[in-house]
Amino acid sequence: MALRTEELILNVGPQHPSTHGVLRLEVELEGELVVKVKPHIGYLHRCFEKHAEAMTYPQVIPYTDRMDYLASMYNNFGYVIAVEKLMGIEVPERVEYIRVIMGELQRIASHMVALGTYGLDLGAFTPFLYLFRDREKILTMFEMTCGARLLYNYMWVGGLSHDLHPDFVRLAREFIQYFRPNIVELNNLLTYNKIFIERTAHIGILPADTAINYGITGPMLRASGVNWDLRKNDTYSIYNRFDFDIPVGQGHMGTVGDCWDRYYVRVLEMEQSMRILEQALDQLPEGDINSALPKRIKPPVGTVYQRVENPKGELGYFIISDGSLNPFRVKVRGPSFVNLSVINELSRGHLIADLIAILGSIDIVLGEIDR
Amino acid sequence: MKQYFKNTWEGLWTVFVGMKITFKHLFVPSVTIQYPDVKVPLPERVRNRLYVNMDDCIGCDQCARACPVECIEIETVKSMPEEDLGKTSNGKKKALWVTKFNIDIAKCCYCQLCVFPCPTECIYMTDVYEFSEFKREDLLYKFSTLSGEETLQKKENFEKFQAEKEAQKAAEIKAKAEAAAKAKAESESKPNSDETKQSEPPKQENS
Amino acid sequence: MYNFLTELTGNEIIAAFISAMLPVVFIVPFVIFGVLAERKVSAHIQDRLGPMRVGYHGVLQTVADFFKLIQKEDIIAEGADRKFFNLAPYLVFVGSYAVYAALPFTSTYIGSETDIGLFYIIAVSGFAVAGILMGGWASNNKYSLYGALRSAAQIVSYEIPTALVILSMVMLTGTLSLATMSEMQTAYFWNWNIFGGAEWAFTKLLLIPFMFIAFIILYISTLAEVNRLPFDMPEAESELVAGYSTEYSGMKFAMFFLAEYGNMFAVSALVSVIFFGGYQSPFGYLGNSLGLQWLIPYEQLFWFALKGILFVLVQMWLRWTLPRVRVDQLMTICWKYLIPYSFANLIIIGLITLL
Amino acid sequence: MKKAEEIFELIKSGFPGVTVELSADMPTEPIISVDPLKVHEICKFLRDNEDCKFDSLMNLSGVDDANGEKIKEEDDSEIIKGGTLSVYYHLHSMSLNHKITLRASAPRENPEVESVDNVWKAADWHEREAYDMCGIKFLNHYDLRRILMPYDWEDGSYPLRKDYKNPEFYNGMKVPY
Repeated sequence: MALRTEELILNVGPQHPSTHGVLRLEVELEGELVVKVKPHIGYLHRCFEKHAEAMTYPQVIPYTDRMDYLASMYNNFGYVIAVEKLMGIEVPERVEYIRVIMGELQRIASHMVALGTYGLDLGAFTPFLYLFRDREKILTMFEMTCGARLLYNYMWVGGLSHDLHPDFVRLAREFIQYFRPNIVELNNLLTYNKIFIERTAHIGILPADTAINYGITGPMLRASGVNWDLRKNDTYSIYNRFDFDIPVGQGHMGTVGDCWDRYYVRVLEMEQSMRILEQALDQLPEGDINSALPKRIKPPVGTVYQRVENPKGELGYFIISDGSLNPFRVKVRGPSFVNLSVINELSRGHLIADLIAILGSIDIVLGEIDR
Repeated sequence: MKQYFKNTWEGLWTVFVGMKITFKHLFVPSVTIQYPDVKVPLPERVRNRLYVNMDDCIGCDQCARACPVECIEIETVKSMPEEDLGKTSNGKKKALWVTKFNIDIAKCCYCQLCVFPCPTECIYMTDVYEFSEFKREDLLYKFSTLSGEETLQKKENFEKFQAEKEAQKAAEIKAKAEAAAKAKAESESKPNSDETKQSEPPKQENS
Repeated sequence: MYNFLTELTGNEIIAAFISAMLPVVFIVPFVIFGVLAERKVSAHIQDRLGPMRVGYHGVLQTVADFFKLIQKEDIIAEGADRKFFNLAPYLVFVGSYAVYAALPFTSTYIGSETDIGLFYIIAVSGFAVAGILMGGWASNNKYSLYGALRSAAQIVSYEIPTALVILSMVMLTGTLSLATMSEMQTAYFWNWNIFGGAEWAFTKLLLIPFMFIAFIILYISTLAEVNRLPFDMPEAESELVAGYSTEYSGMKFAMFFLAEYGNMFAVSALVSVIFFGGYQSPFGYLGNSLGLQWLIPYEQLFWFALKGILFVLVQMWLRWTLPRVRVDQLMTICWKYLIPYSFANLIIIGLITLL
Repeated sequence: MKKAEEIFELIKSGFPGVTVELSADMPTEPIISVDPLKVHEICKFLRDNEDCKFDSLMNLSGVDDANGEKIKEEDDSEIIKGGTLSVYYHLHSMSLNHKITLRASAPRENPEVESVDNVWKAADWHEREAYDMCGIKFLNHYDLRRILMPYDWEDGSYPLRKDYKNPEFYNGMKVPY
């Protein structure tokens, strides 16, 4: 009689060192091979959308901070331009520039966490702390400007909560000077490390058509070789004024759309963000930041879907207004939420260790998946 | 075969490159600090624990309405006309006794939305960030300067005042009505009175 | 040492006991130092400070941690197999401790002056697998089981390149005794095996590159045998939480820790004995030049500990530099890279020694 | 690049018997209302048609329109009877770079909408979320479970409906805690 065998079901999470929060992956394993991954989410559900219906428009902003808490600035950004579009507000130049500067700094900070924790997932502890050390500088700049390090509530509908700190421009320039060599160091320490390449190249390959069908966006989509960046392709704010490239996965070390590409696209994006930053800092106009602040935020009846290029992908706000002070419905299309849904497709047939590598390369933030 | 040796070489070489970088960092001064002994200087815009300067508060309730998490609770009682509450530092006249101004710091999300609407700039965020407590109740900060008895007294006063006022009003109305009735009676008694003049019916006031 | 003690006390059991206890006197302070060193090294590599509170620059941190671990509740999961669960940490520690019996700390102290020390070490270092497997199985936790199975596969595989390199060294030196091997590399550092051994011949120059290759192979495979990153598959914390020690707490967890650090030093000492002269000083002894013969063993102990600790520090340095390999790559490195290289090296060294 | 009007005409000519409506009076984006039981076909058409090529679903949101009759209960809470629940589809074409918003409204008492998860895989989780939050049932969805709320959340209790009431107890715990 043949020995009866069956798949081993392993619960990775909700408490697990590398699920980046409280995510539970129900993994069916055949030895160490992954047969099926079934993600269970919702452990961090904080009823953002229900809350938003009971809040006035400005009161929603602090809640948006708490979704993708590693990219709060960009969450604010998306929300305020959605409401501005609904109300038809034109914001002053200076505000637009400051928003872009903050957004790009936030993108660098978010990518730092993504890259650092990715190294951590693969066992390299040191790059993680180097990146956190540098991220601290960005957070200090944010703190100087708006007083908070993580949850900013900085961008308001029609303006900003504070003008830039007088030292900000100098510090931002210094940061760019300081951080460029550190990217090289990171590349030498981690990106081009043979073990790291072996762990990530040819792993979790995401073909472009699958990526589009799954609605994957952001660095993950670009790593699959699709030249798609909302900052260029569906431009918002003043991104059309800047000269920057969209890094696309080339498959340098393996196949296009593997984990290494997803990692490396983020490294290159930090460089591009610094280019935007430099231009924005050079062109930064003077002016009053509060001139377009509306007295009362009461948008007309209507719907709006505004999407922005969050560090993790397309962050969309679908707002229905019924003409009152509170939004009738706010639906958030979180990039991590959509990106995570592809994990079963990516990790089937790989090893357990690859599952961790793939999960890390998606760069999820559970605060935004569960909202 | 060539790939094989290349792999071996790359494997060793990139390890050495990495080791060189980490070795250099052994001698870089550390960026962390000894926190409770050494503290990072905070920028002036820093957003930490809320503070309310009650001398300036006029009890307008705007901060409580702006708060997205409803952590501010304000109760006010109108002052007596003879009481002078003084003025705020920017010249606004105070007209309300703030009998209750509680901020539940445990709920506070440090968004600073309450700070901007304040007309007298009396609520603001300080740079105090070490205020952990063992009990959640201890994080309920009571800013009102009035004691419980005083509050009661003020309320009583106001109620009394209100009642008096109302009584006065009622009396006035009554007097008016009586006067009107009298006038009517008088007018009726006079044969050549103005026909267009109409007397109001006495109002029923329930207080 | 054992003979000396037998004469001193006149009782074989007491002599054996004292003789066996001596490494503990070394291991426990070493582990206390090692854990602190790991934390300090990692901290400074990462631009941090590391433990700073207990004692000057946190030197007593591990002692404090030790007391904390003693006080901790000993949790045994309900589904665990209690007997084996309790036994496993001690077995693992026994495996790492037994290695010390054959290590020549000085020319006068060696736990057991056996002639087949190398052979014994290879045999005994596999002993830890039993403990790890037992702990992983008895924990009744899927993560622990995975860790244990990985560990078994890993340690057994990496025995082979280790054995092959040792074989080539045995061929060169003609002895299996570690004491003899250390004795052969006496006087100055150019007599060490890594520089081709003590014999002056043109083969010595030829041997040097192959000795380096042998050294690297041995170092990598010992790294894998003690489950250090980049080969820490059994406890890969980002995949398997803590591997086979997931369910352990308190003192039993400390036993695993003790065994790990004990093992780290043991393999480092082995490497230093085989290639770097063991307890031999690189440039003569102070005792000789001063005419103080009693000083020499202490100097030897110093050099032995220094070399061992140096290699332990390199292990730590590697750990905080590299990412972790995957479990199949671990096997690839062993079977497709290390074993062929060590075979080729074995043949070449054999040919050179024939010359 | 096609405008919403043109796409509307395309759908209208492609599906003669199906009710489609265009409401272009919204300030920011025109919305095409479609029959909830024909959504799958229309979406497939929109994806595969050469002139549309809507290859990606940006967003799918379930909305409680709250346009029914509001009935006051004794405890001052409201219950909504009648009216519709809607699903909004935001489609986008990567190759042609145009966007369109579809709306499928289903009656509140029996909100059934066809699933589009085999047209765009992205719809899978969004539909589960719309089911979880608004209680819209997606026909032919292969795995319609709750996604954000716990699996043992009370049946028929959908948090994003406007007349949602917190349960008093959840698994023996008092709500709100």
